[in-house]
Order: sequence, then structure tokens, then C-alpha cells
Amino acid sequence: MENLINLWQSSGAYQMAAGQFVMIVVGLLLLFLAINKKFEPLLLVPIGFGGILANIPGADLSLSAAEAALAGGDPRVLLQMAQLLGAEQLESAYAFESALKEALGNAPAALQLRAEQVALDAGYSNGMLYNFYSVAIASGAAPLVIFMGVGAMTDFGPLLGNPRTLFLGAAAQFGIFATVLGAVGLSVAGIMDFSIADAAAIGIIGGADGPTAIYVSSLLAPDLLGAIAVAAYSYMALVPLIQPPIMRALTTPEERKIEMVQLRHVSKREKITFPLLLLILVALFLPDAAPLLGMFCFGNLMRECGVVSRLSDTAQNALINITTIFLGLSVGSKLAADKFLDPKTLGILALGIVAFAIGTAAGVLMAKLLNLVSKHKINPLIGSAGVSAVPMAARVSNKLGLEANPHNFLLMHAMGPNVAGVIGSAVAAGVMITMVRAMTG
Amino acid sequence: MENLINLWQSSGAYQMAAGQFVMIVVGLLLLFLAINKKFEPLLLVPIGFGGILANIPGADLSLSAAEAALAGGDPRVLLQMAQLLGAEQLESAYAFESALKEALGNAPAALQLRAEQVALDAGYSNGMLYNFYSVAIASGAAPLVIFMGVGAMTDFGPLLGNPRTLFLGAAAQFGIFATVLGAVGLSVAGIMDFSIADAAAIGIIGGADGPTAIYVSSLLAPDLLGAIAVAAYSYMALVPLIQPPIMRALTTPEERKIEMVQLRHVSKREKITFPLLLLILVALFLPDAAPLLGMFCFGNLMRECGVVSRLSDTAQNALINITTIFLGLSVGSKLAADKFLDPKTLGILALGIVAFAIGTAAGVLMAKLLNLVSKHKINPLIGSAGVSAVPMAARVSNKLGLEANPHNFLLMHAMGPNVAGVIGSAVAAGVMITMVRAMTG
Amino acid sequence: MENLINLWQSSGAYQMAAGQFVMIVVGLLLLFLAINKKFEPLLLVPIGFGGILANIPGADLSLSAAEAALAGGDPRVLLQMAQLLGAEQLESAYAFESALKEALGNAPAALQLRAEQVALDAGYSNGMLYNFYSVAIASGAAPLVIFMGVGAMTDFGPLLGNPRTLFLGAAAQFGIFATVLGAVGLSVAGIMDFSIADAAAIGIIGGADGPTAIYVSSLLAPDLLGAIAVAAYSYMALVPLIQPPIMRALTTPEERKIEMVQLRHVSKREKITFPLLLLILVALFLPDAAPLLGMFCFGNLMRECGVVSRLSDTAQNALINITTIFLGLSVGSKLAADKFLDPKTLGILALGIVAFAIGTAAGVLMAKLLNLVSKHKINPLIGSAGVSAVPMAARVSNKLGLEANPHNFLLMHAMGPNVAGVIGSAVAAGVMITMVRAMTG
Amino acid sequence: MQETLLQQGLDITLFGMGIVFTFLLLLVIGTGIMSRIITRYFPEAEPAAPAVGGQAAGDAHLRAVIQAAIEQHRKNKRR
Amino acid sequence: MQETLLQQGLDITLFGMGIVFTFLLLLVIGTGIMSRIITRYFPEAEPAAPAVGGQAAGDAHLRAVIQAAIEQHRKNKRR
Amino acid sequence: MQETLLQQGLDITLFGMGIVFTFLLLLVIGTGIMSRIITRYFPEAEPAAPAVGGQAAGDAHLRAVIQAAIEQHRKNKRR
Ligand code: NA
Ligand code: NA
Ligand code: NA
Repeated sequence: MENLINLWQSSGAYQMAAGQFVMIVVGLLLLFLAINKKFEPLLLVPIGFGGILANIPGADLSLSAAEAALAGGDPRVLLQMAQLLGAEQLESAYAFESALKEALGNAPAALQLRAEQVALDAGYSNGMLYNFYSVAIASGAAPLVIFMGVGAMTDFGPLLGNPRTLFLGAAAQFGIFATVLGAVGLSVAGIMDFSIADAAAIGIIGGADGPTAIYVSSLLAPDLLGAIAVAAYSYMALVPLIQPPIMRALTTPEERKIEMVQLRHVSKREKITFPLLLLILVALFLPDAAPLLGMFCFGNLMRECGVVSRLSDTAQNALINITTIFLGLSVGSKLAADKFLDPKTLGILALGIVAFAIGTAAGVLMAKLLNLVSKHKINPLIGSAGVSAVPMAARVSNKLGLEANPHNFLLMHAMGPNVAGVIGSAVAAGVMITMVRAMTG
Repeated sequence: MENLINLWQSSGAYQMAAGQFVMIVVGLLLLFLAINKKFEPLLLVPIGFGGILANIPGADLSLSAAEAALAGGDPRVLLQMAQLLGAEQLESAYAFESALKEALGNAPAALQLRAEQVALDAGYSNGMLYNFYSVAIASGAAPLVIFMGVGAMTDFGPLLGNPRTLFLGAAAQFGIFATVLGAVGLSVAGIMDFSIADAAAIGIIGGADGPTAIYVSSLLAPDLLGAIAVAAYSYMALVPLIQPPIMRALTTPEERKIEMVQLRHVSKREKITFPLLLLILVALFLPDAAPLLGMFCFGNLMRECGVVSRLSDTAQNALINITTIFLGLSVGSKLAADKFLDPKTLGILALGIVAFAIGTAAGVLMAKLLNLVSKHKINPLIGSAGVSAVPMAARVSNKLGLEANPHNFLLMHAMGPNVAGVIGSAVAAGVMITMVRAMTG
Repeated sequence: MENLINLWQSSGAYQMAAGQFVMIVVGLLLLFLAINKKFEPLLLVPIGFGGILANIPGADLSLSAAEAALAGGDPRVLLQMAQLLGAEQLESAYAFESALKEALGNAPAALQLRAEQVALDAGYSNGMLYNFYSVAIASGAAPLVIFMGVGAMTDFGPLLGNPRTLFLGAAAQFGIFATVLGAVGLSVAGIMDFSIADAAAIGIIGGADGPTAIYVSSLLAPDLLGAIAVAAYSYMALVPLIQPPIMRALTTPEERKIEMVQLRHVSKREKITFPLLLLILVALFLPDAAPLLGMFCFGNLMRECGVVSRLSDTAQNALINITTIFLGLSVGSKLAADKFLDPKTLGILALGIVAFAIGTAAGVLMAKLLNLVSKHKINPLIGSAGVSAVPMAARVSNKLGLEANPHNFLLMHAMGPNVAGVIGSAVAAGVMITMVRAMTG
Repeated sequence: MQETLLQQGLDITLFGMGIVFTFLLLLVIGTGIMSRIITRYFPEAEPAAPAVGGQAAGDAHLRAVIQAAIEQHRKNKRR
Repeated sequence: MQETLLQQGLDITLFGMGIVFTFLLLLVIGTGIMSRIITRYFPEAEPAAPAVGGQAAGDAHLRAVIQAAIEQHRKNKRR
Repeated sequence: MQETLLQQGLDITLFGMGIVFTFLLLLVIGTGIMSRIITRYFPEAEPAAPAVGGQAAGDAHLRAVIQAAIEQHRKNKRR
């Protein structure tokens, strides 16, 4: 038994180290993009750093006590674990280790608790990043708290001034579902091996909304969470590169020159009522989106109601900052080599950019469709803002509008579909979570 | 078995929905009071919103994984739960569901853990609000942290300048105990069905102190927590309506005109020593009030000692705001229809307002009593401030004082009994927790 | 059985009370030192206050539910616990109680969970300070979050301008290891009874770094944590008294007059790269120091990278303040009489001051050694700053420098070894944790 | 199994886009009704309230006051 | 049982009010002694320190600035 | 056992100081190389960039206030 373990150690250690080295380089690359290229630095600095920490060999920062016990390789502990998990008849050393790991991951909750207790008694403990992940992401809390803060930062004025822009936010979600089909297609073609849950989690990248993507993948495909979050935030940062060619290809110069009518004044009372209206509609028709949209509406109500400004300030500052730090480090813990260095990651990166492109196109085309039936024309350049990526996508719309017509300020008009896209992808997230659970449960 | 479950679902679903609809309206009403009428908005906005979230049908945000599994109604899971909890011989469908729920609530800790594990293995998870409640309230942490923040915001100067006002804070606690008697009386008369623990938790509404009320009811009567917290904060907001008639009825115009002597200067050293003195007295004579008063004194010491102002600032701002958000949402989770829509809630609302009225009267009468034996007369209008409801009750005293005598500024004098009322109700809370535990344990 | 328990109660209660009384006085003394003498008030105010709270008789604030059940002394519960823990054959009452406590402490994780469940079913719950300790310290989180905040507050400019000063920070860690030897020596001589884990935890006091000391002792010697933290922070506050005589004794007036060359300008890019370089070195050579130094580097990177200033601000303010409050109260929970009033505490206090003295001397002597081989002379007064105790030790160096030569401003030069000392003691902490675990595991 | 996966993907796409559009359509309608009711029956008395957030407002006030004081001072000197 | 409940309620009320009053009486006495000791043996050298807390400090500044502006204004009028 | 304890203490001391010195030596070397590379190949073009974030917003306010003051000043002069 001991030789067996030793053999594994000597063979596995080098491979591990190679993967970890690559991942440390990936972490440094993310930091470079975040710091030098200003790629969503608030998230990518903690994610990149967390990724490096998760790959420090021997530190086991992203492992639970039980996983650390397996990685530790003490034969007595391994045997105890194997007996516990009913995996003791395995033969080759490598198969033994990996079979134990799988058995641990699939064990019912009661056995996982026992394995945890065995590991604790053997002197192992949960790694720092594992604890952060449990509290921040596995509980679902951190993405929801961030969403509350985003709600407290969001001004629905432009959307209320022109509610039709909600359709642009709806159309852009086609990026999500096209990507689901794409992921399924790759699986059917035998190129990748995505389950339906994986496909749904990958699709949500097309929502261009970080906390929503993290929330959905933590529920449906935790092992892919690292790659999905990295893809989502990276492509959000790349919106100024990804979107313009698509927007130009799908619009004529005349369309791009359309000047939109001045937004009407939206009263305080409308702004207070809107999050409640949205909440009621969620309660009536879409309970599955209740956590995400509920917290979003709560944040927005705190902002607009005007009587709890100290809570709103805290939600927009101290609380969202604290949560962002731990969320980022926790996402980083999913950049451990054995989870990230997988062909699936390449698939995720490829599908993610397609999702953004399709979402952009769908938004622009929907704007053109709306123009066929409306009196007040919409500049189709604001359709692309429906993917969310707040406020980057709206700025892109504005920039292309100014290129076509130097007096055409689209920024405020584009903020409508932009925040509509946040609502749209939260709705899509709710639908997918329920449908996937019904399919797999 | 399956038909049985189906039957229950079709019958129970409509009822549930009716209750939930009512509770969503209640939540909207609380938001209306908080936003338009400025009823303690810092708490009632999160509580009202949390109440709506808790009643979104199918979202199960306020349920534990095991409760969600029961609500889910999958016959295999229900049977597993029933075997676990020893409740499998039940016959009617409705009785089965509710018996299981009761069995789960009463099960020993080891069985509850097993039920939780069964639910997790079946794919259920704790609802968002359930998690918030566990961390914020079930642990006792949030009310204590709020109390620390309140301590850091409290200036004991007026109380130290005139320590006799502590008696006013003591007398006003009679509202608490009279309400306990009232709740017991309703039970003895067969009108309501309150246990002694319920009665004690309801009584604490008379303390007019939100965190104390939440802390006590989380320990003694968690199911009533929603109604108790709503009553406590609503009546605190109604203090300007509830108190004046009582104060006028119990005082003569001459008494209301009494001008009080200027408060003496209180030195920094007295202010630093006071929280330590209070802590020592608690340690010697009242260990049961140690959590509440300990955190209160700690906050106040941080404020006054002058060497940890960055901690004091954080306790008064970021920390208390963050805690308030989660405390409010967690209280809202107890506004789930099956807990709130109960005749007990009407009893609580009725008893709560009586508690405020009696507390107010007791404070005023105690001031008149003190005047019989003192040289420096006390204006009896400041007696009503002894119920706490800081600083609303003190402002009411001031307003009525100015009505009677336009040169009579009672605000600073009323702050003494006002903060004394906070100490008084924390003492009463400690006593009641211990006595009830001895009676029921 | 009942008589037996009663006997114990009547005999033990008085002793308990005596120890608790002493500890309350100790708590008040710490508050006096913190408030009146400005001894590290940010930590010693919460620690002192927490110490008082932990010793309130009957409040059991620092006990787990199971410990509270033992302390409660209900014979049925005690018997249940004894059967559970296999300790039922004991005879004398006092032996019974203390044997149960020991059995509980040594029980495997599964039994501890069962004991917890028995206690919960009997109506006991975790004390407030126990909960704070579990979340803040037992998880390892609070010292690491503080370290992140310290990183975000640290300017490595002076160190980068003169990297040789890292050797001063290395040399000063000799205080740590000399103390380990001292503790071992006291044990070998039979004066004290320290294990190797105890010795290592005591040694870390010589690192003059609060969060490092708390982190190490929470892992290696949790029972000594209270005494070690109190010693570490008290001696850090006493640095202006402890260091000067040693510094004067080991330097000539001429050496003290040495003026150092102006530090070169350090570019932003160097400051951004340094935490990453340190992290990479940790990842390659010292995984055991990864949690401490990883979080420290993360904080520093957030500070220097310039693109996440809102996260950096929060890490330096709201987050570190909140964590400090709970860390301090949690440390205070380890000032419970039965843990603190032990001859070991005297040993810790005695060894701690020796550690500071030796560290100071080693730093100064290393500076003199470096001068033998360098062109640019180092003023040996800055060697003492290598113990860390940021920024107190650097100020002491500056003060003695000005005494010797009124034009000699050493402050910025001393900040180099000062922050090097933080790195040095984190490295020493990592080494000791690994070695002790290998020796005892 | 693979056909099933494809079927599942199509189901999610069709239902998903359908529900997203239906829900946002309801929201458009609801928003329209809400805005009309508020504009007609509960119009605002005064113009839009100033921005929320005491701190920022406080700072702005402070600066304005300082500015005013400086202006005053300069005017005095000039006279 | 119901009589017992009533008895329990009365017990809580009597003991409760008793302990609240006793405790606050002790606090009144303790506070009095404490204040007298501090006032006699540890008097403050300087007048009371200004209030802690950024907000208050900010307000003080604001007030000082406003005061200065008013002073200036009055001076102007007088001229 | 007691000899073993002493042995353990000596082990920790020797290995510990050794590793501390070795690690910080590596850090000194690494820092030197890093500084030289950056100074030679990636020198800073401009002086340190201004702070990002809330600060900037504050500055904007300040600028707005200054701007307003200047406007006021010009109006005064025109009179
Ligand atoms: Na979106
Ligand atoms: Na009260
Ligand atoms: Na150090």
C-alpha cells in the first residue's frame, strides 16, 4: 500500500506542478490584463490573485479538509476514507486517488460529513479559499449581495422614460440561448462533453453580467465556475472591441444617424414604484428569478425611496466592496489546475465570445424590427446595449453614434436597454435554473 | 401515496396562495408606512421587503432545505423524511404534511441534521432568507451588533448629569410586565393560546427597543418574531400619536410648565467610567443581561474612550448599516404567511399598543412620585421618555413641554430617562430570559 | 449522583468566582493601559473588554453549547455526556467534571458533534464570544483579513529603495527562535510544561506582529492564545521602553551619528511588481507561509495597482475595522480564568519580553555586520526596527538617531527593516507551523 | 441520450426566449400603466428631489460655503 | 396548568419589576459614588474635549465657516 | 522525551533561521533583478498617475465649485 502511494506521489507530483505552473502564469496574465489593460479590474484583480493562491503547490488553499486529506496521501487516512466511501477494492495507485476524489464528490451529505470528520481528526483543515468559497458563493450570498449593490447603483430613469427599450434587453438574451444550443451541439458532435447543466451555465456568459453568471454556475456547474467567470468578465472588458464591427455590419449609415427624441422627465414616484412593480411580477410569474431580481429590486428601492440613504450608501460602498473582495478570491479558488486546465475551458472561451456576438446582433436587429412598427424611431446602435455589460455597452453605442453624427448623444438612450439587459439575463437565469433542475433532478 | 400527495397539493396550494397574497399586501403596506409616513424606515423598509420575498410562492426563500423538501412534496422524499422522523403511520394527506413539519420542528438536533442531509441529497437547499436568518438572528449576532452600534451612538451625559432619571427608565418597564400579565390573562381566559415564553416575548414590545425585542423573541418565541418586530417598530414610529394623550391626562398644566435646572457639566472621565460601572454591576448581579448590556457598554466605551475612534466610527456606520440590512431581511423571513397569519398576531398587535400606553403612564407617574420627595422638581413630561424609543420619545416630551411653556426646552432632560429606558428594558430582557428558561427548561 | 454534583457546585463555585474576579481586574487593567497609556488601543480595548465579558460568572459567553452543558451541571445531561464520551466510571465529583471537559476537548470530531447535539437538545447554546471566536479566529479568517488590510496600508518604497534592509528584518527574527529555545529550556529544566507546539507559539511573540501571533497560536496552541496575544500587543506598546537601552548598549556614539544616503526614487511599476515577486517566491519555496503572505501581498497589490482603489480603501477602513472589533473580542474570550490563570501565562510574559530584547539586539548587530562589507554605511539604530512593531520601532530608531545627531532623520530608512520584519516573521511563522505539525502530527 | 440532450437544449431555448419576452412584455405593459396612473393621479408637487447621499451633499455645501466666504473676503479687499 | 400559567406570569412580573428597580437603584448609587470620586479626586485639567466622530467634526467645521461668513457679511454691512 | 523536546527546539531554531535568511536573501536578489529590469526596460514615461475612483469624482465636484466661483467672480467684475 505504501509503495503504491509513493508511486502515485512521484508520478502525480510532477504533473500537478506543471498544471499549477501554467495556472500561475494564467493568474499573472489576468492581473496584467486587469492592471495594465483595465479589464474589469475590480473583479479580475481578486480573481487573478485568488487563482495564483489556489495553485500554490502544497498549500491546499482551495481544498476542503477531506480533499486535503486525499491530497496529503497518508496511507492510513486514505484507507479510512476508502472504507468510508466504499471505494477500497481499487487497484492502481492513480485510479485509487482519483476514484476516491470522485467518490467523495458524489457521496451523500452524511458520508461527506463523516469524511470531513475523519480529515479533521487526522489534523487537516479547510483551506482559506475553500472557506471563502463556502461562505461567499456556495451559500449563494455574495452574488446576491453584489446584485443588491448594483440595484442600489442603477438609475431606471432612462428605461422608464422609454419602456420599449425593454424589448432590446429581451432580444439580446438570445445570445444566452444560442450559446446553450452551441454547447449542446458541440456535445452532440462529440467535440466536447457538456451536460445540459454545463450548457446552461455556459450560456449565461452571454448575459454579460458577472454576478448572474457566478450565481447560475455555482448552482448548475460549480466545476466550470472559474472558467465561466473569467470568460464573462474578460469579454465584458472586450465589449469595445467585440461589438463595433457587428453593429456596423448590421446597420446602414442612415440608421446610425437617427437622432432620438429627448427622454421625458421621470418622477420620483415612478422610480420608487418600478422596483416594486418588477418584484410583484416576479412573485406572480417567475419565482425562480426571485433571489436575483428580489435583491436587485431591494437595492434599487433603497436607492430611490429616499428614506434609507445610509443603508443605500453602505450597499453601494462598504458592503459591495467587501463582498467583491471575497467573491473574487473565491472565484479564483476555482482556477485550481485540475478544474481549469480542461478542454472544456477552451470550449467555454470559444462559446462565450460567440454568445456576446449573437447577443449584440440580436439587440441591433430587434431595434430595427421595432422601428418597422413605431412612430418614434430608435437608433439601432442602442440595441447592442441590451446585452448589459453596464455601462460599457452603452458607451460603445454612444461612441458609434457620435462617429455617424457628431450631434447624436445616445448615452442616456442606451442606458435603457443596458439596464433592461440586466433584468433580461436575470429572468433567463431563473428560467434556466428551474428547467435544468427539472431535467436533471 | 402519490394520489394522496397530489390531493394535498391541489387543496393546499390555493390556501397557501391566499395567505401569501395577503402577506404580500401586508409587506407593501409596511413599505408604504416606511416610505410615505417615515415609520422607522431603516428597519421597516428591509422588513417589509423581506416579508414580500418570504411570501413569493414556490421560491421557498425563507425555508431550510428540509422544510423546502417537505413543501416540495416529492413522495419519495416525504416518505424518507417520515421514516426518519418516525411519523410514517399518519393517514390523511394534510395531516401527513403538517405532522411531518411539526415532527421536523420538534426533532432532536441529530435527527434534524439527518433530515437536512436527506433534503440536500434530494437537491434542495436552504433559502436565501433562511440563511440570512440563521447567520443574523438565530446566532444572536445581529441584534447584539446593532446594540453595540447603538451604544456607540449614545451619549450618557444627560443621564449622568441627573442619575435620578434612571428611575423613570425603570418605571416605564412596567409596560413590559403588565403586557406579560395581559398575554397570560388572554390565555387563561381562553381567548388566545400564549405560552409563558410567548407572553414574555410579547411583553418586551413594551420595551420600545427594536434589537432587544428581536433578541428576546428569537430566543423565546421565534415563530412570533415577525409579528413582535413589526409591532415594536410600528408602535415606536407611532410614539408621537400614542403618548401625548396619556401624558396630558396624567399631568396638570402646572406640572407641564415645570422648568428643570440646567444639567451640570459631565466630565469625559465620568463618561468613560460609566459603561464600565454598568458592566461590573451586570457581571455581579445580572449575568443574563450580559450579552445585550455587554455589547451596549462596549459600543459606548469605544465612543467615549477617545482612542479607538476608527472602530467607533465603523460601529456607528458601515457595521450597523450592514447588520441592519440583513437583520431587516431576516425579520421579514418570519412574515411567511403560515407564521404571521395567525390569531396570535392580532393578540400581539393589541397587547403591544397597551404595553406602550402603560409604559408611558408608569414613567409619568414615577416622575410625579419622585417630585414628592425631591428638592429639584422633575417635569413629569420627561417620564414618558423612559420607554426608550430613542430619540422619538424624548422629542415628544420636548414638544409637549414647549406647548405648556414656550421657554421650556426639555429635550436634553428627557434624553436621560430615554437612554435609561434602553438599560431598563435590557435588564428586563435578561430577567425574563432566565426566568422563562427555568420555567420551561 | 445528585449530591455529588451539588458538592462539586458548592466547592467549585467559589474557586471559579475567585479566578473570574482576578480576570475581570486584569481586563480592567488592560483597558486602563489601552485608554490612559495608549497601549495599542485598537486591539487592547476590545481584548480587555472581551476578557471581562468572558469572565462574567454564569453568563458562559465564551463556552460552546457542550461546554456550557458541562458547566451547567445538570446531572442528567452530565451523565448523557459521560456515556457519550466514555468517561462514566469516574468517581470524585471534581475529577468527573474536569475529566469530562478533557474528554470533550480530546474527542474525535464525530463525538464532539454528538455532544453538541446533546447540549442543544438540553436547551444550551453557544455563547456569543464562542461564536465570534469560531468565525473570526478558529476559521483563520480574521488574522488573514487584518493582514490583507495591513498590506493595503504598507508602503514598500523604503524597502525597495534599499533592499539590503531585508537582512535586518531577517536577523531580528532570531528573537523568535531564541524564545522557542527558551521555552524548551524551561520545560527541560522542569520549571514549566510547554510542548514544542506551545514553545513555537510563544516564540512568535518575538515577531512583534499581532495578527501573525494570533494566527500561529490559534493553530498551534489555542489555549495559550489569550496570553500570547496580550503579551504581543503589550510589548509592542512597550517598544519605546524596551528597545532604547539595548540599542544604546550595542552601538557607539559614532555609529549612532551615521547619516544614510537619500533613498532613490522607486517607480510605481516596481511597487506593483514587488508583491507579485514576493508571492511567486512564496509559491515556489514556502507554501506554508502562503495564507499569511498571500493575503498581505494581495492587500499591497490592491494598494499599488491603482485600478481598485475602492477595494483598497475598504480593506484599509471598514473591513479592517470590523474585523478588528471581532478579533479583539474573540481574543478576549481566551482570557477566561481557567485558561489564563495558569503558571504558563507567567512563563509567556517572561519569555515574550526576552524575545523582544533578543530580536532588537540581533537587528542592531546585523546592521553592524552589514557595515563591515558595504560601501554605503547603515546606521545600526535602524536594525532594531527589524522586529516589526510597525511603525513604533521605526520611530524609536528615528528618535535615537536625532538624539545622537540632530540632522539625522532615520524614519524613512527605518521603515525598510520595519516592513521587512513583517515579512520575516510571516516566513518564520510558516516554517514553524510546518515543522511543528510534522513533529506532532 | 444525445438526442435527448439536443431536445433539452431546444426546449430550454424555446421556453427560455419565450418566457424572457413574455415577462418583459408584461413589464412594458405594467410600466406603462404604472407611469400613466402616477402621472395622472399622483403628480409630483415639487421638481425632482436633489441627489441622495448626505456625505457628498454635505461636502458640496461645505465647499460652496467656503467659496462664498472666500468671494466675500476678496470683494472686501478689492473695495 | 392554566393556574400555573397565571402564577408564572405573576412571578415574572413581580420578580422582574423588582430586579429592574433594584438594579437601576444600584446603578443610581454607583453612578453617584463614581461621579463624586471622579469630580473630587480626578478632575479634568482642561475643559471637555471636543466630540469624537468625523460627522460632528465636519459639522463643527461647517459651523465655523458659516460663522466666518456671517461675520464677514456683518462687517460688510457695517461699512 | 525531554531530550527529544530539546532536539525539536534546536531543529526549529536552526532550520527556521536558515530558511528565514535564505528566503529573504532570495527576495533581496529577486528585488534587485526586478528593479534593474524595470528601471532599464520599463521606465516610467510620465510622473505617477492620478488616483482613480471616488477621489476623482470628489475632484470633479471641487472643480465644479471652483468653476462656479469663477463664473460668479466674472459676473461681479462685469457689473
Ligand atoms: Na444581460
Ligand atoms: Na425601553
Ligand atoms: Na516581525
